[in-house]
Amino acid sequence: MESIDREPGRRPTIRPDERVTMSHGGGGRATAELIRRIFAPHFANPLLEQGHDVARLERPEGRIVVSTDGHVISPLFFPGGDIGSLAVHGTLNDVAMGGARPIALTAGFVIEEGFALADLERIAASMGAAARRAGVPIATGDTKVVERGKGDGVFITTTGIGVVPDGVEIGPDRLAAGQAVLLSGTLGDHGVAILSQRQGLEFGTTIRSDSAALHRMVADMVAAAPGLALLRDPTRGGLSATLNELVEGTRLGIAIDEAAIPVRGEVASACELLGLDPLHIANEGKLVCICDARDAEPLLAVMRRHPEGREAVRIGSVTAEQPGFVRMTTAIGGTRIVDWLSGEQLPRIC
Amino acid sequence: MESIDREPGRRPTIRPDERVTMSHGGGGRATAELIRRIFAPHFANPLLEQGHDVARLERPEGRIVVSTDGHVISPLFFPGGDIGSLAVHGTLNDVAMGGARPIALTAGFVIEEGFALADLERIAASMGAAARRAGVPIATGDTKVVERGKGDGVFITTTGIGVVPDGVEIGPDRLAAGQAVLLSGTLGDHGVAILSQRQGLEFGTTIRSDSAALHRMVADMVAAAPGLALLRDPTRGGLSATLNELVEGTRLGIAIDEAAIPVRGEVASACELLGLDPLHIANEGKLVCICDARDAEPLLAVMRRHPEGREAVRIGSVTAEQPGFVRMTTAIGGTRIVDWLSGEQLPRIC
Amino acid sequence: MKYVEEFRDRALAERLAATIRAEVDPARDYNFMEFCGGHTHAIFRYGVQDLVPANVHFVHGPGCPVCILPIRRLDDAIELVERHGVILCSYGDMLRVPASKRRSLMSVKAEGGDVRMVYSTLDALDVARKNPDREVVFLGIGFETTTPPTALAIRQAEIEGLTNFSVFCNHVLTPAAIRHILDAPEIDPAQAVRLDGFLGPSHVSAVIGSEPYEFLSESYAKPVVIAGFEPLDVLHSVLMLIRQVNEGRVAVENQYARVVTREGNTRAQALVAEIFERRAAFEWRGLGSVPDSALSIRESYGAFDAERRFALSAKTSREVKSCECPAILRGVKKPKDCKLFGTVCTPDNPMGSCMVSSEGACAAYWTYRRAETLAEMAADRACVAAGLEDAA
Amino acid sequence: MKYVEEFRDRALAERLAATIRAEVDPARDYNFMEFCGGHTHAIFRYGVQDLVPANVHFVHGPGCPVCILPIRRLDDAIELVERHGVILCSYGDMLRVPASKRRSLMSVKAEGGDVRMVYSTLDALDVARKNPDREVVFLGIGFETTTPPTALAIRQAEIEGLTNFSVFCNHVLTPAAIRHILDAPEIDPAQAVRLDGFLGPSHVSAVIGSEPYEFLSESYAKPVVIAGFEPLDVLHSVLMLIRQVNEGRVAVENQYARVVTREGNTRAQALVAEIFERRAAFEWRGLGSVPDSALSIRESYGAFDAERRFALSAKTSREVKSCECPAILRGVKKPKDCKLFGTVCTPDNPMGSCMVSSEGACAAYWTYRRAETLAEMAADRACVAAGLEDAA
Amino acid sequence: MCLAIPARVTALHDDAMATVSLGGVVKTISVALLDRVAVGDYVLLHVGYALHTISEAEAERTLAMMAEGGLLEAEIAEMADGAGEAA
Amino acid sequence: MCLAIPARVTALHDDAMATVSLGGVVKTISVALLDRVAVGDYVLLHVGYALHTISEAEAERTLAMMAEGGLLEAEIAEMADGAGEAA
Ligand code: SF4
Ligand code: SF4
Ligand SMILES: [Mg+2]
Ligand SMILES: [Mg+2]
Ligand SMILES: [Mg+2]
Ligand SMILES: [Mg+2]
Ligand SMILES: [Mg+2]
Ligand SMILES: [Mg+2]
Ligand SMILES: [Mg+2]
Ligand SMILES: [Mg+2]
Ligand SMILES: [Mg+2]
Ligand SMILES: [Mg+2]
Repeated sequence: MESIDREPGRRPTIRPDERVTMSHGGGGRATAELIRRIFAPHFANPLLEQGHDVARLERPEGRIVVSTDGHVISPLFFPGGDIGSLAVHGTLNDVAMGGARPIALTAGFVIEEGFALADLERIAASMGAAARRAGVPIATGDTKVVERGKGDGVFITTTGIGVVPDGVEIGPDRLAAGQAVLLSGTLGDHGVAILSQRQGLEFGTTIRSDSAALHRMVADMVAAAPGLALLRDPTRGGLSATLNELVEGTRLGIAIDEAAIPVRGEVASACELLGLDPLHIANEGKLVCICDARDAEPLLAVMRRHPEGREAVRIGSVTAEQPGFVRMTTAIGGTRIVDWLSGEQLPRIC
Repeated sequence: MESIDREPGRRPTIRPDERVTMSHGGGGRATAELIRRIFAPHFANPLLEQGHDVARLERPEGRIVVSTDGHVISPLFFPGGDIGSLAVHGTLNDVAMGGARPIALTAGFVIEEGFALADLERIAASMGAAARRAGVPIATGDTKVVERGKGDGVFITTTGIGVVPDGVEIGPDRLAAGQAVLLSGTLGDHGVAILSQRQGLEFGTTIRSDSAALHRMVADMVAAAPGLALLRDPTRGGLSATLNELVEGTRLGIAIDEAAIPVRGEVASACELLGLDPLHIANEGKLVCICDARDAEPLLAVMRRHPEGREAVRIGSVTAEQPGFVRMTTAIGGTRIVDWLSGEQLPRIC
Repeated sequence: MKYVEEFRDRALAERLAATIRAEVDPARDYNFMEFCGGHTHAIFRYGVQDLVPANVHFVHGPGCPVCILPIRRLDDAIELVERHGVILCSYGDMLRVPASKRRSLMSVKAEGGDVRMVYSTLDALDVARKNPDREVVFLGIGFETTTPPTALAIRQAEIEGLTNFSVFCNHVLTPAAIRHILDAPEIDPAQAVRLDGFLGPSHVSAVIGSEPYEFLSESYAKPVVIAGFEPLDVLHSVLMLIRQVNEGRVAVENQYARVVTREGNTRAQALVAEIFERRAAFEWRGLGSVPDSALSIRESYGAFDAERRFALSAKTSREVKSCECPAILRGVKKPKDCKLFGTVCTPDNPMGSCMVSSEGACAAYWTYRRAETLAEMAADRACVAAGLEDAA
Repeated sequence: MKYVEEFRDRALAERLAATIRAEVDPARDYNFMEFCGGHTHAIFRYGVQDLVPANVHFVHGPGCPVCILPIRRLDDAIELVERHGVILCSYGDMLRVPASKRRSLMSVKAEGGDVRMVYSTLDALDVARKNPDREVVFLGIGFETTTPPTALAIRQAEIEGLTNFSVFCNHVLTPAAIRHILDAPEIDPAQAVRLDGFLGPSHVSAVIGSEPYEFLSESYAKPVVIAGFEPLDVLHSVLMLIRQVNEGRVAVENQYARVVTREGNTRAQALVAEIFERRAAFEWRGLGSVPDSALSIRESYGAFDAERRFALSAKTSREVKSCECPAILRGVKKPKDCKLFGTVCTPDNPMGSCMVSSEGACAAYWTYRRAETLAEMAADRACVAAGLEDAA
Repeated sequence: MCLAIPARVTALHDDAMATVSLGGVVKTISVALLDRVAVGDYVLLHVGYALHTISEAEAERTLAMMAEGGLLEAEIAEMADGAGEAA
Repeated sequence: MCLAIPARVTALHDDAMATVSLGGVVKTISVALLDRVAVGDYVLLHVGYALHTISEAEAERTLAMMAEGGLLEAEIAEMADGAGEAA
């Protein structure tokens, strides 16, 4: 967005046959025009209107945190969202998982030659709306165009900047045996919504991605229990990756209860159909919170006041036993390890 | 890098036949392993070792700035650099162009299935080295894998965070007639080094990319002339895009002198060969500085003390005449507009 | 989901477990082989072991078609992609299985080979329709359950005249393998395990019926219970086996009566018989060459047979030397008996197919019971060390 | 670069300019047509206008093969890609030129058409070698300069038996076009411009020599100076033309003697003659159908002729209605006379080829002299408005 | 190799295809391997094909047996004779 | 259509190919269109092919003429006769 036009307003309509060409990535007037037509109107905010390649934020009150994520999802549009809103929510959530209040986002686009401008605008509109809803500006951005066959529609890398209030010290080093493990809601909705659209797997479902920004809920949680130990969003790799990352190679374990973990019926069914495990499936609007056991109920109460946390539950505890492992009591009362995924989860027939 | 291993050190060697597979992007153990083997050893720094998806920086002393850029260059390795060092320098420079001291970088990788792990490691090593030389840590990152044919080796989106000292107010609104336009060195080295490697255009040249981090030189410039009006790096689109962006639609013009603009002989020759204009060609280690005329000589003296600014010169002035245009006195003493590129610059035979 | 959740009910599970505890003879061991990887997976995923007494042992059989496919056949599939340039359509299960030289269909794809994951033979046919200029080969693997869909695909290809479609057939037959395991002479007698009964195949039986297992009770005097794949089905079937053992009965019982009949799906059987014929013998990993244990495509459908259509080179495919998959597939070793387990061999870097397939015993132990297994291995090593010290 | 930088020397330029200023007759106008787009580009890129007196006028001719290619031929090229599925190899110059319906080779590529930019016919041959299963068509455009490389490529393809290679030939001939412009009857006489001399083609002449222009002095009594493409060459040639005019002489003079001879490159001429033959007539944008003004591939090389090889449909290709390219290419209008210039038509959104090619007059005015041109246009509009007010 | 799950047939189409529902998830499958199938039937779905119908009566009976803590005494003799019965 | 630039031949290869240098930039081109060419010659390079050799003598003469402020008087008659001469 090196050159957001300083007089927005006049926005020519996008013709349905207009496509991104290599020219749009040349850095010349066509690039500026693309930005002016597609991004500027939807992202409009004072930071972006500084008209500079670099966005200047105010002096933050607290330590700053930063997080980045590339979004390469296919299909680009799916029930409950699209790559644009996802790229906003995903990074806002990563910042929020640091206990921080997000103050700005950046967006880097890698667009494949031939991509329909109308689709790009739809994505920009969705991003802009998600950022506005979240109250966090897209402060600066970048667009690159790659030749047809060297990309996949659009990739969006977003980076989020946040400010951590003093006194909040969240991090994996804060884990201790006896702490409670909370989950903000149902597992697998995002991944199943995506799979349902994937070529060759198509199935019908009413499941929508849970893609949502969690920072407002987190702000309330941090206010209610500033000493909470850890927040994580179980995205790619699902709950199993999130929990295993925390304990692998440490002196702590985690014990969870399969019966306590909320999974929607259709999500469970889709997983049975494809031979997948809901614990491995990506979520985009859920969080795991680890806190002192005595903070568990107050925090659940806070979470349940937010739409994103309405189904929040305690699913387990941090333990000193079986360090390095996540252990689960199964639906029938047996036990097993919850391993994390090896490689990507492939639909299977065995 | 959600899960940088907390015990680095043991690093299995990369076999030459190892390639990135979709598994490496699944978010499970293979992803963590990729990060542990390839990125962690080269990027090692305390921020990354927080082991959290979000990096926590210290409370900054000043306003913070942020900038982002996607890097999609082909070929990935070129004389004078590679996509890794370029991704570091490019974003450091954008931060520096805000008059800021860069304090952290983030890196988002989109890797094509089948990419050689050894090449990925080479890139990671180059990035790590560039970041260390610059004294700026890669605080956090992300890796995604896309199917073969849906990417182009590696794309890297970097975001930089910087701190602007109080009193420094750099921005396009600071331009005024009579200011001097300075250029830190020769034009076109990066673009020509890339073109020389491009399939179907191959030519031999000793030209190397000028890819370099400019923030140290900028720090000295800002210290010498805190009131300088503007800094820009003439990257994609070249000097012409940079200057046109500044004046288009404003009440100011810029006048430059072709004879004053340094261009290496081989760069000029390559441009003649391909019918390109050095003013449109990308640079990755140059800056344009706009400042009060009386600051021009002191600033040039500061610049020339740095290897990146050894050939710094004044190339022109901001004017009130022909507002909105960049005008150039040509080599033979005529005049013309310097337009910015329409679309990408294509080699031509006419 | 109806007919799924009911069979995962915790209260019912506890009730069945209590009955088992009450009925087992504590003075003896019960060794039951679950032939099917599907059972192996259910046992581990739900921790069924935790609900049965310690003297009831599950012996994991060779009923995972991914695990028993010789590495040579996978190398052949890779040759189809790399030398013959075909589009190879495969179920997701096969993609990460190690072939020779640390390769896999996944790595072949990463190197540019055109390998496509399909969910169904319906999708493979679609790939062939959409790529009329390319040869499209479906990698057919699986037991009797999975064969009829392959048969239908071949018939459909013939009807449509899809001349660019063929099948690389690796379909195998369950009863022959069970018989082979029980024909002791072919298995190292020192390693032989005394089996007290079988959890009989679940979905295989939906197709072939329970009748083909009757030789087990008749000729080998082994109790069999055809068992569903849900955890309660497993518990229930174990109880039924314990009762047969305790009562000295030997019969083929059918716990999975909601799906399995004595005769099975005769329509599917007829279709399979039309298109396939028995191979005289087929190599099973772990079992060696097993007579009458696999299918090939009949001459009359030879146009759709990738083995006839493409010349496949002779090759010497070698398994990883220390991999114990063969013994594990015969039920004579457990994953903890493999010294590569968990050190060199993990699901990220599998040395054998049993570490890849979600029905493989090594994968099951790793994924669901790693903590216990590693602890047992350490204990075993300590014993050995202690023994050596004692001896010294 | 030797033979380049010397001819861009500022001191020499000033000296030539001073001589020109001294020698021009201020009482008259000098209208010199630079036939070649290469001259147009040099004049604008270096601001040569600023060094000559106001009564020396450059009239821009049709010497830009991109600009004069009828839109129909480009639509044909697109049809080769989209209907015949060929790989179309093109010089970069053609990629952004507008075809019918706001399309271009660039947008066709963005939509998935296999259009590849090449720098040389050597590269196009390489594409054909590397894609033996695909038809590869080289889009041949250009004057006599660019034709020999196309001829060599066809000969090479024949030698190698590259049967998948062909050329869509649009090569055109310079002298025929100059003659056509001077044959006033075919051009609207009201618009006709009195030309006092020609800056003769530079690199075209390297191939065909200066002899083919002698008809200009002999039959049309027009001074000609074959002029190099560097800015000093242009200034020098202008001086030479001014001297001919002032002295009443009419001759073909050769300023570009370092490259151009009277006979040119006879080897290249012979090669072109072997492979190509003259078309009876060819449509030029702006000039209409011009006899003997283009080449086609001889029957004996017909296998390499894309026009013979692929059936191209009849099509009605239409130029943008208000685009003044045709009149500009004849030298009777200037870009400022086009009401689309700079408003609807810009290099990002070109309505005519003259706004795309870097040799096009509209692109030159836009890129190098936009400020002045827009100011002139505003002044013209003010005059018209004033005139109307006076009349009222 | 035999991942297969129960699905309810909600519509029958040409070419021996059918729409099924699995706990709300809707999928188009082939029923070409079945002799007969009706809307409302539960079938066992494997790799896109229905392999067999599911007997509701047998399912209930099995659940009832489990609830009794294993086999109903009355069942033993019957089961020993051979396989049960599916619709 | 006629972007062409002077390049110095630094090596001759088989198949009528040559290496040329343009102010330090090295490129492989075809010299198949030239009757004769030698290492050290300057040629006019267009789309990968040498179109003509460049006459150093004529170049010097032209520069000299320009330096004289146009044509040398002595040249006029000669030029009027026709074209100059290239090597
Ligand atoms: S652990 Fe690995 S190497 Fe050992 S038997 Fe299992 S698959 Fe083979
Ligand atoms: S400005 Fe555009 S529309 Fe007008 S003549 Fe030139 S090319 Fe044609
Ligand atoms: Mg992240
Ligand atoms: Mg994230
Ligand atoms: Mg996260
Ligand atoms: Mg940018
Ligand atoms: Mg693509
Ligand atoms: Mg940037
Ligand atoms: Mg940059
Ligand atoms: Mg990430
Ligand atoms: Mg690619
Ligand atoms: Mg920049």
